[in-house]
Amino acid sequence: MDFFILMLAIPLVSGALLTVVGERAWAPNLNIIASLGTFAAAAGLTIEIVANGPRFAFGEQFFIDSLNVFFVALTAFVGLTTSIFSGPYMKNEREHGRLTAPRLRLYKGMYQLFMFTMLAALTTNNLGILWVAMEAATLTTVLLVSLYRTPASLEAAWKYFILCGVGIAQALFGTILLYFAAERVLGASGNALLWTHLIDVKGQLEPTIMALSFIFLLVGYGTKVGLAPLHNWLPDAHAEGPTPVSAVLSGLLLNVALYAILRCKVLADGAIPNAFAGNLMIGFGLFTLLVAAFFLSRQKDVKRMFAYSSIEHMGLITFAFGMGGPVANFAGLLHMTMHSLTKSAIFFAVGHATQKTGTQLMADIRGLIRINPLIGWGLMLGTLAILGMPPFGVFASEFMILTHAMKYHPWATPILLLGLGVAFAAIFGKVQPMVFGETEARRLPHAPAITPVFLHLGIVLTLGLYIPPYLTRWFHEASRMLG
Amino acid sequence: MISISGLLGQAFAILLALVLAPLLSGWVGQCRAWLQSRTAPPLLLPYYQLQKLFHKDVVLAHGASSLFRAAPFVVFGCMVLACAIIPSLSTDLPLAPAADALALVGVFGLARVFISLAAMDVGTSFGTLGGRREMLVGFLAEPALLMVIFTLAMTVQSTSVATIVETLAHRELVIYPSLAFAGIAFTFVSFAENARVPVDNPATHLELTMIHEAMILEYSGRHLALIEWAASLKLYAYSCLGLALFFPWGIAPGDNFLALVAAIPLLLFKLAIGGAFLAAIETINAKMRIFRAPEFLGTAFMLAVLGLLVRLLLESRV
Amino acid sequence: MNAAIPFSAQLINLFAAVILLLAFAMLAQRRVLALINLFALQGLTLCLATLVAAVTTGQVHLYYSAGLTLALKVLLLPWILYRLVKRLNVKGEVEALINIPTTMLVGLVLVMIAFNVALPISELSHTITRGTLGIALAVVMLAFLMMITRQKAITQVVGFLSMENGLFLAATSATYGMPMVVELGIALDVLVGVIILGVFFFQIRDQFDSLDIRHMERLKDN
Amino acid sequence: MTSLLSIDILLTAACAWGVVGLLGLVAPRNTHFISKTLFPLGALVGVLVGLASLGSLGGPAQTAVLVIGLPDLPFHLRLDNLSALFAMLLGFVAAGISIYAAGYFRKGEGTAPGVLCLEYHLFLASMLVVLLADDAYAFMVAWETMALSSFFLVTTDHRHEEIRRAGFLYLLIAHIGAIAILLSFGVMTGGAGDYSFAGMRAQQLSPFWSSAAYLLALAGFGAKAGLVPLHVWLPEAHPAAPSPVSAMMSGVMLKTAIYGLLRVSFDLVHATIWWWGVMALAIGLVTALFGVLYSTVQSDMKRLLAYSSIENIGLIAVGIGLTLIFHAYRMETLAALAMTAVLYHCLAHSAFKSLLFLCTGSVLHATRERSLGKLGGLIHRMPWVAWLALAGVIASAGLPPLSGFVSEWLLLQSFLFSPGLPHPWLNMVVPVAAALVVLVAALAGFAMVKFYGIIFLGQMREPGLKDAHDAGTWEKFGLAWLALITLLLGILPSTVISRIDAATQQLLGTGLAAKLKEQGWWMLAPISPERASYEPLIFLVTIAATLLLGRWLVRHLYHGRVRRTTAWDCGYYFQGPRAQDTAEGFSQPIRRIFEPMFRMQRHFPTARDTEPYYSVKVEDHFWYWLYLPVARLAGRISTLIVTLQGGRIAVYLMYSFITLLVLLLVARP
Repeated sequence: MDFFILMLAIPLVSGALLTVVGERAWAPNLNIIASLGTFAAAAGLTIEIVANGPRFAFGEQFFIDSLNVFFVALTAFVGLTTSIFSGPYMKNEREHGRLTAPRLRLYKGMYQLFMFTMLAALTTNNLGILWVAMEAATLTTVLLVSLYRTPASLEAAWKYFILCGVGIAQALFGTILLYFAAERVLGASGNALLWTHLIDVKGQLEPTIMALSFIFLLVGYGTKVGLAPLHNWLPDAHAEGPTPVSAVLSGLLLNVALYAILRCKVLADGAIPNAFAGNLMIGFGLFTLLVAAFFLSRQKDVKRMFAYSSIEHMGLITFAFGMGGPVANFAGLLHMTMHSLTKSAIFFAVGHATQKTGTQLMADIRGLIRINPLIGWGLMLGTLAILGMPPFGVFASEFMILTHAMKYHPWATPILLLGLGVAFAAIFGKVQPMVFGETEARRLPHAPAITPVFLHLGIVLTLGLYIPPYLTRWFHEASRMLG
Repeated sequence: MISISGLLGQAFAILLALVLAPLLSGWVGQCRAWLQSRTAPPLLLPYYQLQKLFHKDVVLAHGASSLFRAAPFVVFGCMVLACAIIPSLSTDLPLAPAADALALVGVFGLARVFISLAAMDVGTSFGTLGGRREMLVGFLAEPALLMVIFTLAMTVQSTSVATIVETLAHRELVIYPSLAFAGIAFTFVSFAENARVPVDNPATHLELTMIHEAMILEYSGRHLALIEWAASLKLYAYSCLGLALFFPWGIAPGDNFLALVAAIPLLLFKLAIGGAFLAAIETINAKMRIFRAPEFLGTAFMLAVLGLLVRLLLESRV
Repeated sequence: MNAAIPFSAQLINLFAAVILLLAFAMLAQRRVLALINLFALQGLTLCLATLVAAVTTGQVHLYYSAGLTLALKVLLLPWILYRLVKRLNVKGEVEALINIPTTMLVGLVLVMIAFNVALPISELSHTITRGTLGIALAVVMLAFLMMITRQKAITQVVGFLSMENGLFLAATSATYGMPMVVELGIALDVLVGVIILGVFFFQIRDQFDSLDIRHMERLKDN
Repeated sequence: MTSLLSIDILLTAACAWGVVGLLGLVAPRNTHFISKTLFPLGALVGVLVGLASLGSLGGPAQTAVLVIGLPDLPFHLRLDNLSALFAMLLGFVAAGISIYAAGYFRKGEGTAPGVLCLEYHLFLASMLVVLLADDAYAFMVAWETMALSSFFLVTTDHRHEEIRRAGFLYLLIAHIGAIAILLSFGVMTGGAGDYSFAGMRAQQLSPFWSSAAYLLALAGFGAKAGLVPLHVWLPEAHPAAPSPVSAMMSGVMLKTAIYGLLRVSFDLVHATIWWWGVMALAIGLVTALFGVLYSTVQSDMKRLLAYSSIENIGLIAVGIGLTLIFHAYRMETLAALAMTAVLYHCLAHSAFKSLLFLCTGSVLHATRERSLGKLGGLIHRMPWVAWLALAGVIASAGLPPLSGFVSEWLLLQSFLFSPGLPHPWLNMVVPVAAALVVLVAALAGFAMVKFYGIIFLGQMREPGLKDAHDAGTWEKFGLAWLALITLLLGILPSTVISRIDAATQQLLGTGLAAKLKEQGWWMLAPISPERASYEPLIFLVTIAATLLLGRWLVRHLYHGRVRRTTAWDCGYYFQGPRAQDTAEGFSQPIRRIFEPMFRMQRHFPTARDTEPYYSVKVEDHFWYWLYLPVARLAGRISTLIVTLQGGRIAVYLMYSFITLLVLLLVARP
């Protein structure tokens, strides 16, 4: 069977299934098995692509090349670990009475559907379908964010829906304009939104239209990435949704949205002179980084704080891709990987921590290392990793971004470093007392799943010290595609 | 390299120091008494005292540790070494390379640290008070002393005391204004370092003014004897250093036996003058408050720096 | 616009102008039900415009597109919204954050901006409907403005949907519609979105006793 | 062949440390296994590192490229003489500290022993890699790993709020420093994008960019070393850490910062500009003076030592500044003299400061007390620790014949021969700087007398001190090892300098070894015996001979009778421990004389107080002048920025809208 079809079919089918049976005792296992299947299919697909090069599926509607297969693998992997994590987490939530059986059904079903939409968004060749999938991802996650049905979670979900809906609408306008530009070259056939066709004619696309289109696309998808000042939905949604959802929002959804921008940027770069798209992204990236960094120090809620940290990193990545060129793109891709893995690991640890202490307020969380050393260390190491401490991999990519910036945009370096420094002070100053110190312990009915945390951190650590050659080749190929 | 005569000269210099040091103290005491119209104690009083103290039992406080008992010997050893490397009669001293002027300051520092520690050892109020005041004087005096040495060392391009003295003693007569500044500064420092009025008064037992005496209150018997002897050695060493640096005439250049013999009376003469001068200064000055001491030594430091600058300004091409 | 414009294009331009007018009307409208009616009317106009374009160009999928618009934006969505308003018992006037005249003035400025932005692009278009791109952009912006100024959750949704209308108009006017698969996907998303929103309204009312979004200002950092 | 092996040995040693650390995780609660097997093993590796580096000193540089690292920038390693010198320091000092730690770490002190063992050995390994790193990435990875592992070590006892705060401050400043270092590397690549050190050496930067690189390096490494004004973490972190860790940080980690500064200023950047030296000199002087003054007024024994470390780092910076000045004017012999002083002081300070910190560890274990005001008289209960500490104290006070004096002597010698600089201003200022250096040295003596006198001498200030016990065997061994190093460094300067001269030669092209070979091994006369010489061995022998002869003579001629009674103290009746000086009282003259240097809060008792007391609190000016304003500024900006997230969805939409409009109106390709 085709790995690709399998990869899309498993989450779709299991999502539908879990919507019906999601409250059963074995449902978490089904969720994990489905995610495992998706991951296996994604892995198979990855091997296939690495071995045989890019391929199409469903006619030309889907296209998998080394750029998106990398995101696919990452998405499937984090999806798998998150499902592992969410098993005991959700059981504990249910024991605490925060969730009912229908909600669990909704959660598991939507979780798989969300995976489906993301995988579809990543693999589609059609920029229109990309838009559709992104919107669908928003819809599924809106339901996930509002899972607790508390006033706060409803407010967050509402803001998320409206802001991202509006944002996405702008992206649609951008897509229409793109189609408009492409149609003049490719004719009114259905091919005019196919990326593989567009990339061949990108030099002939009308720059004026493309510039306008890219602005709309950037603002639109940028809302979803969390670029300041379009980021306002992000901290709310992260803080108020269940932690597994925060993990996938931060770890995956932001990536997918950024991926959408990247695809468009390649076209825009081909059409518009003077690195117009890149400069816009550099500007957004730096602004986002700075704004998020200063937000960090005022946070009281732990998930909210890490949400801002995600914004900060998205800013950094956007900046990296804005610079362009093989090295910066490589660094950007690496940073996306590292950020996904690390941030989701952090959210896993935070999830268990908040369950143990029964609060998300950082001032009330103390001495995690004494409650459960593994959670404590997981959070501490994860935090240090996300702050760019070597030998974790985040440092590797930050090092590359910084050094590249020093070479080509020296003026930006102090801003970057200011942002990173402020973020360091803010986050570390708050996490340290949470992890260390005295506390009274509380036992949870279901033992937490620690494996995903350390699995992620282990990968991040390894990649910080050693990036295997095949991974390097793969990254290089992907960054070449980004130009 | 090291000649027999050199070794003999070295041994003689040490012996001379050991013998002359109490005498110098006695002489200063006598001069002071004369100047203050008192009946003078005998010139040999310090020797009698040493003899008496050595005979006496050591009375140790209960809290005294082994460091307390070791300190007098260490201090005495330091002072002997200091006397050994300061040219008093001759500059041909085999021990001289062991310590140059900087190390000489280090020797005094080592002695000071040990005696201060010993002062703190028994744990009395006066002991710690003395120890801290001694260190206070020390850290103020040391930079000034070093600046004096710097001034001279720059003139001669050497920090070896023997070389400095040799060069200064055997040059044609050139007036170095810097030396005047350095000389005054050195005098100031010497007063402070040797527990003399106006910084300290070795004859007082008044609690508010004691420095040196406060430190050695708990000592008795042979320990006290060694410390007193070491103190007089220190005075001797400073006197010889001052004389050698600022009035170096007559110090024998090498293994010239005749010159060496001739140097002895000259040294005695210079020491006598120096002692009288010291007593005179002590008489016409009043003991200062302890917190005036920084000003006093600060002045010394400023003078030394001025000397240095004057040297740089006026004499750099000499 | 010179006299060489064919009749069909004039017709489409007319419809586009009506859509813009309706957008302004929505911006000025205080009552919820009237707002929904205006929205349905806007959808109808859009449908007619698409139909004219379909007839003129003979492109089949524009017929489907028109049908889809009719079904979704003229019938289904207004009906759902209407039901929601009844069920949720949304009463009274819609309060705006900024008063209506000011909003209108801002709207005017936006239209100018939109026209100016769209101008260089319109000139590149070879479709008969190219002039309407500026109008489409203006409609999108006016809808945006409406979402900003209105305080009821339901009016924000209407604004959102009106924005979709603008987008649709843009797609039609600039390119004679997107590929069919994309349009279907968009339609599905919008439908699902509105259904989810409908569910949301009930939950919001349960939790906040109101659909006023001013109650939803608790998540903040300052 | 042996020289070829050294870098491999060191690399293996780094791995071995890592493995030893990981073994700690096998049985994280098995204190006996960890302390009695793993730490001695680590010490053994340390000796190995020391010997291998010693062996490779003077040999040709060895390089290695590892498979790990970034795709385009694998880890480059290089063992040259400078690295070897510092690796030797690391190895030998670490050996002593590890042996001591084998007896020190016990159950129930915060972090599990196994984790502690991992952190400790990672710390060692990362320091070694810092010294070997030959490209910016490897350096930064090792550098930050070092910071991290030491941070965790500092916060071993993380249950205390102030320890956590100390750790945070430490890591924050370390991180800011690391950022500056990274920037410095970036500048040094000169836009060529080659981040290996070889690539940086190949760059010919303009004076402006050279200066930028140097200043950034000075800031970055200065933050780690504790140069003013980036020193504030040091007096917080050192007392917070367990004593072996304080010893390691103060003794070795600060030196890695010096290593980095030397590496950048003399190896990677080619140009040398005279004002670099003046800058280092000035900062060093301020640091030294600041450190020593604050050291004298502390009443916590580990804080006192921490400030003393600041002072020593300041002196080292003074030496570096002097070297730079001489180097800039091509006065290579003098530069070599100053450089030797720098390197020697690094070695000396490592040994004696670790020794002192370990002694405080033993005191802490025996008494559970860090405050000087509650100690005293421990020489009676802990004679081993007390006498070994005396070696450290004398060395730290810069007194002959121990190690501290040698480096100070060398430093002063290089000051002394500074006239002849072709710059009149420098000619005037440099000797005055020398006077300040002397003042610092003398004040260090004051601080050390206070430290030693109050802890070990006098009467016990608390009754509980009677139960204090001496250090255990492992601890004694570790202390003795470091004391031995201190002694050897003190009495064999010529031998040591002829070994470490290879590093000087590498950095400056000239050294002192040739001159020293002309004289005997016992004599230190870097320029010529006529100009300056120092023979510590003879010095020591003379004093010892006088001492023993005097003692023998006194006993022989008179008697050795001793009687014990109560102290005399001018006949005062009350002689309890409260009559002694307190730690605050001892430093009162300093506070008074240097009053403007301190920020003091004093409380004086009045006649009407029912419970009269006196208290004095000395705070750091820099905290109020620099750190708090920066924190306040960041706070203000945050306050401004968080208004973006005001909670109103309409406003959020407006942001989005305005962004769009602005882009539409402004952005043009």
